[in-house]
Amino acid sequence: MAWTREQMAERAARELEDGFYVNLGIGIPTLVSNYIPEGMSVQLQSENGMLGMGPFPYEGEEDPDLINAGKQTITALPTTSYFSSADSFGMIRGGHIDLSILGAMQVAQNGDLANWMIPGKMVKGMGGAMDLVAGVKKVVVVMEHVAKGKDGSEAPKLLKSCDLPLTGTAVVDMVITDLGVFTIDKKGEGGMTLVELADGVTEDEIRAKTEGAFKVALA
Amino acid sequence: MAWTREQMAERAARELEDGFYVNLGIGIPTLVSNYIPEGMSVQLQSENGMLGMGPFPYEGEEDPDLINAGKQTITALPTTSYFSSADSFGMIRGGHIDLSILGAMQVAQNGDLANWMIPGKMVKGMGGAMDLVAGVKKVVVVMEHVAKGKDGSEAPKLLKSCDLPLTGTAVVDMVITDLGVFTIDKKGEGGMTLVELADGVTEDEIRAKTEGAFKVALA
Amino acid sequence: MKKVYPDPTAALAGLLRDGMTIMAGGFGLCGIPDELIDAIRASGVKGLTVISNNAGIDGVGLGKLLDTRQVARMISSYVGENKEFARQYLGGELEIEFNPQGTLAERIRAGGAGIPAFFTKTGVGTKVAEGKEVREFDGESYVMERGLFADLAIVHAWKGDTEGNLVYRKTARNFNPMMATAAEVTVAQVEHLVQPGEIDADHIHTPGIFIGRMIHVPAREKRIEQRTVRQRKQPEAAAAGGGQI
Amino acid sequence: MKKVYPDPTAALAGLLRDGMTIMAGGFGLCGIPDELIDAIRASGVKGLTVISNNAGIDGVGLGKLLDTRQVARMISSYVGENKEFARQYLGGELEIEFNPQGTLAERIRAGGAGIPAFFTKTGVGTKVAEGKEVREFDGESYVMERGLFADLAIVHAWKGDTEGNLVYRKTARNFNPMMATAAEVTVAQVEHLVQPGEIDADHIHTPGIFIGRMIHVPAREKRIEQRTVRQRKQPEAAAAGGGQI
Repeated sequence: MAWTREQMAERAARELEDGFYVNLGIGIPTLVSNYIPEGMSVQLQSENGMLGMGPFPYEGEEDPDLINAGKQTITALPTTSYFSSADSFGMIRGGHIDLSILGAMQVAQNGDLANWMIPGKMVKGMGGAMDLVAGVKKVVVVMEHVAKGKDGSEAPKLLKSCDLPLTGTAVVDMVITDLGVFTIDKKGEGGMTLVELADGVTEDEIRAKTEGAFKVALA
Repeated sequence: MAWTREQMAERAARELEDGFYVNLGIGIPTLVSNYIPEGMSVQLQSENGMLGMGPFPYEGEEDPDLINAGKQTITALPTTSYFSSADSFGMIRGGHIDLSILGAMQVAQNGDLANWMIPGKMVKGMGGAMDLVAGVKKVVVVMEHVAKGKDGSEAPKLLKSCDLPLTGTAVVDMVITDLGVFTIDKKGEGGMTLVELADGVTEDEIRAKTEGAFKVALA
Repeated sequence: MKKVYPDPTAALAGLLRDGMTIMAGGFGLCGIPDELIDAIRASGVKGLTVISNNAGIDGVGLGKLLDTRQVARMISSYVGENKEFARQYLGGELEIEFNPQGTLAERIRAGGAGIPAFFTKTGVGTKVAEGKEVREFDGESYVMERGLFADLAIVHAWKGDTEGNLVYRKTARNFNPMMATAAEVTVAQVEHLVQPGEIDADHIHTPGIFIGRMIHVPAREKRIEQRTVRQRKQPEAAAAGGGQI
Repeated sequence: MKKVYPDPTAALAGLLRDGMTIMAGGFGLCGIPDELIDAIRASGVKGLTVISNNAGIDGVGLGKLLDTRQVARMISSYVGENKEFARQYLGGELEIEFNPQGTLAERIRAGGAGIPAFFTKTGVGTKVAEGKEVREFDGESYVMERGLFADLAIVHAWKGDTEGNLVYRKTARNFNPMMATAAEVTVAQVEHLVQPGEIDADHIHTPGIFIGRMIHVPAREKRIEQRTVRQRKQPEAAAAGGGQI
């Protein structure tokens, strides 16, 4: 049995540490905030200019001046601070954010990441993704292990090298998929390592669905 | 009769315009604020992080957290804003200050300025002077026309080229001395022009006390 | 030296010309200078280069200038929510230069602070770095990016005094403070206009020196792009989110 | 995750080592982290490189670390008011690197914001540009300056909450906000320690992310370097002044 979206988020939450400042992308990464352990202090950054992001507002209490980077209405916490976009990305680029958890279209075995454009399709822009992966101390990708086509075909997303335009080169430290967890030695020569299997998933299944080379070091 | 310090400051004040944001150096330039015409809005910037500088405080009302760039206690005005040194020099370097009035040791006919160190003497540092002359829209120097030695000798300060280490190259727009006023075409080839004489001062006297070449275009 | 103008049209009088470059503050529909955008639309000025993180949505914010084809070129980081934008772009009527959001913010900040160029890690090895100088510092590669400076910046603030000192509110701050510094003339619209001295000098986000003209825009309904809420009975759902993918 | 420490010595425990680089906030004696300087002096750590706009005065501020010869090198813009500094400098015991004040501020801001280098007009054609790359952009010459990042930054704030969110007061802000961002660890001393939520989130100058440790230093008398006043009977004398000559 592969992991559900919730299980992937729960697994990603185990990368959190007390006192961490974290930026979460939209989709599964957003769910990670539901699994912050009780008593652990984790402050969420929103790159449009906020640190200390709270939950969605109660209906009727939405504030148009208070949104996250996904443009959703949110709330503040007692710890919240606001700042400009320049200061926000100074924080990101300067390496002050401990962890970024985000989605991806493709990840290469050396840590290259592609998640912003598909040639031939309308390009919406990279938003803050390139800044986040270049600047944040640790980058964790959470994604489906394979891309499913409309015809039921499956294409691997963990590749030898990305064929989509890159968001960043050698930026990913960890990949959590529905099938397992990989670490990537992005600064060194260590390559990609499979370190965990989802419940009931075999190494063979992962091998069949992964193009990129990887070592195995299961705990 | 050469101009007094007060007359030099008064002359410099005629370079002010309504709505100007101005940075004044210490010494004679400081006196310029006494000659801001009634009804003219001029905001003084202090490069340590303040816009809208007020007068000295009344005795007993000094605030150690409120000083100017000369480290003197000052006061705020209703228009005052405070900001960081980075923002302050962003303002200066970005060309947002209209006018800087400052002292000098030497000025060359092309607008070069020297006012921060004398080789062989203890160097105190340039402070914000290099940033101001490089960044402010219009730079006016107010200084004695000649440097008087202890032995009574006189050395010209308006030179063909400065022999002291420079604060900036081609940065001075106007020089007001006790003997007269010069404009400098710092961006072009127009050189230095004598445009005003102090009361009772002759062109010949200025010529005798000036090393730099200048044209004459008295009003 | 009066900075306060009676209405948006008066505040923009003499500042608009075809082919000019305009910076517009805001992130999504949050903190956008919408009244000033309306006046630019009404002026009919065209061939504009617009620097703004997003391009509004159809018929709202900068979307209004797209509807009338007044924009020839955008410099943005993300334009996802605009069908008219997509139509003009795919039809070759509109040029777009995508900048990473942090690079865009820093380029604007640099332009306002007299920095013609700087180096950043962001985008190294990607399309963003193509044709740009890449240089190593202390063993890491960085790409050189240029400062941005516009003919006109339009910004939205929560509160402003007549001297032009501005305070922004919550995440409506975003790109507004840097843009205010990075144009020949900056025009601000403020929800609350007060007298000098009514804003604590330590709370001012944008000093008045950067504001050439301003208008008072008493509160009107602000649009929300993604209304997300939680139910009162449920346990608290968290609300993180990121603009990237 | 507790950021608040009981005293300066505890807050600096484990952070100090010989030969390290320390940034110290303040302009003159205004906004200096004096209690933390005292603790550094008491620690006896030596061979320090200190990045600070000024060097204090004799026996006050950084002057205290000069008296004990703990400083090997200073990066500053102006050191005019310190006799012990002059003595050590002229005697070759102390190295000094002078930076234009704005370049120093920007180098620190760049270091904190992940910018390894930037270009500025300041100092082109002067001693400051010697040995550095000078490049033309749009017909003007600029010199390349590098970002600065320290092992430790010590800053002084007016108010701080236990999350590390800081507010500075008046011109005591100066170099403190940039320095808070530009070191491996930043330790802040705050005059007023409050709980999260007690500072309006729009008024925070330094978000808590930048502050690793903090101490509460209830008000003590602050030194004034140049006490200048006006008499009540006189007409108002103006008080402009500049650090340059």
